[in-house]
Amino acid sequence: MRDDSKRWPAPRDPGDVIEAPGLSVKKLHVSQLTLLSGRRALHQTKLPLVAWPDVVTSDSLAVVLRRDRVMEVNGPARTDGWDNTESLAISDVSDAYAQVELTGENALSLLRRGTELDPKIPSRSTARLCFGLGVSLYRFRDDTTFRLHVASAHDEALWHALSDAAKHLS
Amino acid sequence: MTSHRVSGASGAPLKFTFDGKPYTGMEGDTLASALLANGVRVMGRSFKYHRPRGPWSAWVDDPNAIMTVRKGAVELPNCPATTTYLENGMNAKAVNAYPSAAFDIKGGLDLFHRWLGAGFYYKTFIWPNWHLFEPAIRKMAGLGHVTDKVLDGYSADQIHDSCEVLIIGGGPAGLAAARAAAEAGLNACLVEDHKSLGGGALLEQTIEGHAPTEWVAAHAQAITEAGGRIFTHATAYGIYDHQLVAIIENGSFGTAPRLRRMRANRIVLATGALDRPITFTNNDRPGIMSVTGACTYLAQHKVLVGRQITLVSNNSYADAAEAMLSAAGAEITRIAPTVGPIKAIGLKTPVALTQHDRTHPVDTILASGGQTPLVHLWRHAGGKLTWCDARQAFLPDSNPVNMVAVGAANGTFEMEPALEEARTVGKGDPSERAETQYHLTPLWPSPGSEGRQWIDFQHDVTLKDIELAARENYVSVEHLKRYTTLGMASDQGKTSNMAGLAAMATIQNRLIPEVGTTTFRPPFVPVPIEIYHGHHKSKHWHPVKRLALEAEHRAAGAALGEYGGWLRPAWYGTGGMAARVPDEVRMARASAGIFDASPLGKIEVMGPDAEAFVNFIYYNTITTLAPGRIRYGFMLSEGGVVYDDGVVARLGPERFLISCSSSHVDGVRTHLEAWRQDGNDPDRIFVHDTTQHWATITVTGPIARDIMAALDLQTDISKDAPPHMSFLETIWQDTPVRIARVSFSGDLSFEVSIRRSRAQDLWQALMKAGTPLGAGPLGLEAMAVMRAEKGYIMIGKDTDGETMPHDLGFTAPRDKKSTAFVGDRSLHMAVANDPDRKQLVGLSVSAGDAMLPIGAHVVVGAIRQRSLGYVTSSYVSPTLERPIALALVEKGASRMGETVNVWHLGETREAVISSPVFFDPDGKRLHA
Amino acid sequence: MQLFPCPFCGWRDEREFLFIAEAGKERPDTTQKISDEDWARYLHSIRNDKGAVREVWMHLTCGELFILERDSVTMEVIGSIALRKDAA
Amino acid sequence: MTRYSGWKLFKEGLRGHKGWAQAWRTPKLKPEYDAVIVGGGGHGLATAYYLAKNHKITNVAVIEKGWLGGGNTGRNTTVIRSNYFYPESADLYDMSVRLYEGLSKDLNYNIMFSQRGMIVTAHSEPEMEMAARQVNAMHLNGVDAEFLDAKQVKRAEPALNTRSDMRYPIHGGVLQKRAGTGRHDAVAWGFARAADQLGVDIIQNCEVTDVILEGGRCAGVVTSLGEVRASMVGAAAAGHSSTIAKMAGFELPIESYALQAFVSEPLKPVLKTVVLCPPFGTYVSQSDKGGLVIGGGLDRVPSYGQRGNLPMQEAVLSGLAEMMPSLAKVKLLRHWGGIVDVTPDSSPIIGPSGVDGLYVNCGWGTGGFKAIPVGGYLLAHVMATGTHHNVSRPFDLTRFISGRLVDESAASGIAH
Repeated sequence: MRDDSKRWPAPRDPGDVIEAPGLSVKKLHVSQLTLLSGRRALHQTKLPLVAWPDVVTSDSLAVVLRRDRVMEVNGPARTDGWDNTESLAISDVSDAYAQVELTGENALSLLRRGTELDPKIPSRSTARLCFGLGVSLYRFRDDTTFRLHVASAHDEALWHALSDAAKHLS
Repeated sequence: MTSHRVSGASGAPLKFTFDGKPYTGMEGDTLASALLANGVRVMGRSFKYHRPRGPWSAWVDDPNAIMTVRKGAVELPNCPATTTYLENGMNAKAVNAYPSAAFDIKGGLDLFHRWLGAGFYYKTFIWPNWHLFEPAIRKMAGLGHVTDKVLDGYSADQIHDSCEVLIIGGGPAGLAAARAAAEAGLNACLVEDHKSLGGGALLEQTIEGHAPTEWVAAHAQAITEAGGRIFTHATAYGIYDHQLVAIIENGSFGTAPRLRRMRANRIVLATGALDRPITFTNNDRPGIMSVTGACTYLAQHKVLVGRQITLVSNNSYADAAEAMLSAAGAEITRIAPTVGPIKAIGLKTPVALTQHDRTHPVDTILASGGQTPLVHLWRHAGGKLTWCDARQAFLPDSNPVNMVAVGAANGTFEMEPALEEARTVGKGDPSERAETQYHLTPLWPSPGSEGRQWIDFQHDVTLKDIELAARENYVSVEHLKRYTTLGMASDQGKTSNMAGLAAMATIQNRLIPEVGTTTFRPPFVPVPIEIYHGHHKSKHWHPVKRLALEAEHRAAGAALGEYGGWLRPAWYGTGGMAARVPDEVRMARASAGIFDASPLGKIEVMGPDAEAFVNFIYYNTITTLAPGRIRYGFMLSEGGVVYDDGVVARLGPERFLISCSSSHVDGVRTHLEAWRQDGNDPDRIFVHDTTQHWATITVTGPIARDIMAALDLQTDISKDAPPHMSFLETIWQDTPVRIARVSFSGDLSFEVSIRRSRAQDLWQALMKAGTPLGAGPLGLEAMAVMRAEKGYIMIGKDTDGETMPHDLGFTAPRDKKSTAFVGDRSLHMAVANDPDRKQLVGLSVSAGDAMLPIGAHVVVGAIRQRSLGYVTSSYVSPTLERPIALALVEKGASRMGETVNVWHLGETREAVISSPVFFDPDGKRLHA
Repeated sequence: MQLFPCPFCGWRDEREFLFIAEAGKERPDTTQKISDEDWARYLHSIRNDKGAVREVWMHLTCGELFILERDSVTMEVIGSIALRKDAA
Repeated sequence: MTRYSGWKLFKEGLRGHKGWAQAWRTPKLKPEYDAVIVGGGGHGLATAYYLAKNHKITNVAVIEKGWLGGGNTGRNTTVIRSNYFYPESADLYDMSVRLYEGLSKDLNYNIMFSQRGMIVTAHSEPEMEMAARQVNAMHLNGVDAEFLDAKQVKRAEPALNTRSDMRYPIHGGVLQKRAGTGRHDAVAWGFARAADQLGVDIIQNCEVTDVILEGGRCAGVVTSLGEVRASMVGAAAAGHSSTIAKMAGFELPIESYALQAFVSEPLKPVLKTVVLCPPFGTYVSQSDKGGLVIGGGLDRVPSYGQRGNLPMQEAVLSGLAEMMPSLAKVKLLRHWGGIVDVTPDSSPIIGPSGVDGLYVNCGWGTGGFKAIPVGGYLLAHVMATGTHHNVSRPFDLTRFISGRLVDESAASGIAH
């Protein structure tokens, strides 16, 4: 087996940012992520539901992932497992996803290098592929700021893809 | 040479060389226009006969002037001189010519043309063997030479885009359509392949009462002001399913292009039309050009291609050209090619043209055999064509979904109707094709005529080749193309296809539409492979997953390797793998190893039907698994083959945790999700993949319990608690942790899982507790050796795509499980009962021998040896101090103790078949 | 890049989807006796229609399994149907 | 008949090539034949040729919907090889390579079989272990193979990127020297011409619209030019085999997919061999004309769409740019798609269809071109004799009932 430790550089500093014309990207800290699945899961969360292309303003929200699943972001603490009374499957996944925020007039253009994305085409789910990686993507605060969650182990890969694509912005 | 540049030319001078000679062109020139301005006629040689060639046209349809262009450190082969914009410092060289296009030592090949006709190579080189001839033929073929240099920073940008209307072509029709669309409030985009807009508009004296340049500028401004976007030096080169248009955006020479994947609700095709050549004797000579080409050189580049011009045309379109060229000072003679055969005289430039014994002195011959609408993209999108007798051309017929052609591309050759049509269509209204005033006399190649008449210039396909193909019954248009190579040159038949199929029609006495067209294949123009590469590059190809503990591993001096898509520690410290791995194994067997097992899958299945579901998914019976207990098991495909192995833990009556192989997490999740929704009640089963929330650290070895004890957990981990194959949840430093008593090493093991953000703390605590006791970090390579010592399989390595669970010794569920499970029935197909199935065994050799090579085959038979199976894992066991190996061998289980031959790259050795469990067969150490 | 309609998410890039199988195949009850031929038919037989087809696809990003109706020649998408009967 | 030779070419050159005969006739479809072959691609034409040559059955019609050789025969990437793992596959494909080795002379038509060698690279230690398993299997199957290290790979194909910083650095590979490329159209034309000379009627532009069944037995076919009766019907319709099967009332375990191929602008020789790099899913060779001929995996979407699409293009061509970064600047000239017929084990189906009198040769998936001679040879054998040749027996349709699949991907450890 070959030693690839040099070929893949050590993970970046969490404080790193990407700056390019009309774009700034940074990592965000999330305190709590909880998966809720159930037939009525979308109605059982008390947090505001987020789909595409909603623009959210609160830091606490429920990202719609699928027909029967939301991910509560910065929501209440819940007990893991099957909740028989609520008929909800609950898992704490706070560390399963890294969160990145892109902002600026070129943010959409950057994302469009990784996914066919159109604010005019709504979607009930925020889950999509971006640069070949599974993400949940939504708009935050205004229509040029985007937040996305990516699997922790792919955090570096997404960052690398975003930095590379940002080189094409002018 | 005298300058061919007419007055009124302005632009910065640009220096360049061609075939080693220096020239000066000017800003806005293409290589072809700059050379023509300098009086250079011969710009290339043909593919087969090395005939001298000059540009036929001024844009993408030119098959002749192909060059290798170098600028600075960048060299690109096969650049069409007609579409390569001139830059200062370019060095261009004709391809397929040595030492130069003007004097090519292979020019003499033309003398042997009578033996090198269509398909000659199919009839000869059979004896004694094609291999003797092929190398020489290969050297003769090909055009440019590609360097082995990798271009720095040559990385294509790729972007998705969308619009309501995409107008392809920035000529008069395209501009009018785009303006109409944008002013109607539609999100419109216009794509033009030249650097500047205008196209055919620039060949007009006035448009709608304005000077062409003003008209074009006004339209461009109006489009932009109405919110439309304009892309120049950009070519729509392919239309794909669901209205996706691939657009290449070119930059300066040597820079990587951008791919714009444009999703357009509606596409307006305004790609114009091409002049087609006229087939006459020596019609391939330099200085014979298309009428549109000559006009374009004059209008766009202020280059008058000749002073004494014979204009050969069968159509009214040439009238305007005659006026334009004479106004610029050329002397024009009109010749009707329809009244008698013509012949060009002159080798590297025409000196005369003869017809009916009359000789016309010339320096240039311009030809137009009619207009061919550019319908390539129309065909990409699935549009049909119809033959129009009046225009002698194929025109767009029934529309593909949401696509309309306008202007010359639609056969609307006259300006006013074209603009009207474009505006109507641009707004989104339907339009009928207008009657045409365009007049032409049908003119097609006449077979049987004298001399050599070119149909495909670049590939040297002549009329006689078409006749030969017909004689030999290669008459289908595709056979004709493939047999003669007609239309397969780098211009992809833009000039030659119509003449070729018309010739075939005439020979066979059929109508042109009966012969039909060949398929129009993307890309419309050649595009660099890099445009598809884009961000799929190097580390983006398939990015590795990164561990939470990577920094810890690096600090501990880990060698990192890629395993199942994760970057993981292979071994730790210096000294290399050969030294370190045995040391780590010995350490772990003697005291303990601390191992990062985080990539192991952690998929939770919850809900009222979870138990039945997991029981259905697993080969093994799960209904009998009590909460807090763990079971090892297999997931099978419906074909009965082992897909994954791993453990399943029951966390509660309605909650299971599936720990699948690290490389199979995505696959298992999909597998579970598919079965959940197909055939089960998805409201009663939920699948959460929580793999990446957790980091997992395994402590394995005789002193593992002592290390665990140092963590000060809020639970009893003294002897026998928790027992082997049990699971518990507890708290460590206020953080929930999960402990699984499973072992992949054969030693007492604790798998401890904690949320990713606390993995570092846990790792450090374990290392702190373990180091004084002689424990240390354990890499994946050492773990692989340890599991092999125990005969534990690694899926995909020690199993293959035929392995069923009973081949691995797990027979009980196959025989006894009464409920349905995935793959169950396949375990009783004939193949599953075959007596000669491959089964997992161990292979032993003597202590002093070298280990068996992985991939070696176990064989029987003396003369023709037959494979019984193969070695799948092999190590020198540091624990047993002898080589061990695992193998899949036919009837392996019944061959225990048998000595077999092992074959590797021509050499045979002996080995003894044994149980795959080499170490601690009773499993005492698991409970230590 | 084709666009497929996920019954929940709407139109998405084809790369987000996974072809599972032709629609309409029922898994036999394997607790009962099944002939080799019937099992082989379940495992392997395929209509492979040229033209309109009904297939089961998974939208990988949201996990939804659904029936996609499309034309296997023209690539036209005819429609999609959620597998869940009560899906809105 | 005109026999092709250098001397004949020389003489014809002197007299304007007026003396060449038709390569094949354009006969009228007769109402009855001894045998009818559905599909005028390589396999169908080869079947007719071997029926006539080996079994003296010359009253044969080959019925082709379009132009002969116009399906996958004329759309593939022309690779010929027998680097297979299982003895059943090796016997089949190596028999084909051996037939190819003598084919130009046999057919008196230069099919340009260029045995330039094919390399399958290995990019990790596990892949090297699999490569060793493969080489040993090939040796034991009696097929030539060489086990190469990274340096030897570089020497055999200098254009390959062997730098250690590439995504999947090359560790070594497997070379089959007898593998190579052939001129695809020439194979179809050569078989057509030779079959025609033995009396076979090749009927182009004639579509089979139904299969005639009488008492459960196949008695011929209905075509766009009328009914044709025959006691034996052989279907060699590749991606359209399911359609023929449906006419005869059964289903085949075949799924049709588009397979794309690409050709670049013509270049002076830059590649010596055929190279496949599995982790990139891309393979490439250079045609005698100079174009890079590039192929990759199947589309992700089953279809009958004979055209390309961007996602697969990006996957295959970016693979090439990774394998050989110096070629990223080369321009792509043309891309297209063929419809391939894929079975569950990616091995072909040869033999009786289950309907008496109807035989099938299909399911070659992505690799039918290399098997044209053997596919024709074996289908002719089973049609003429009523029994399998030993080489075709493992590929009988009944293997899907017994489960005895011949799945080459199984041997590489890729579970289904």
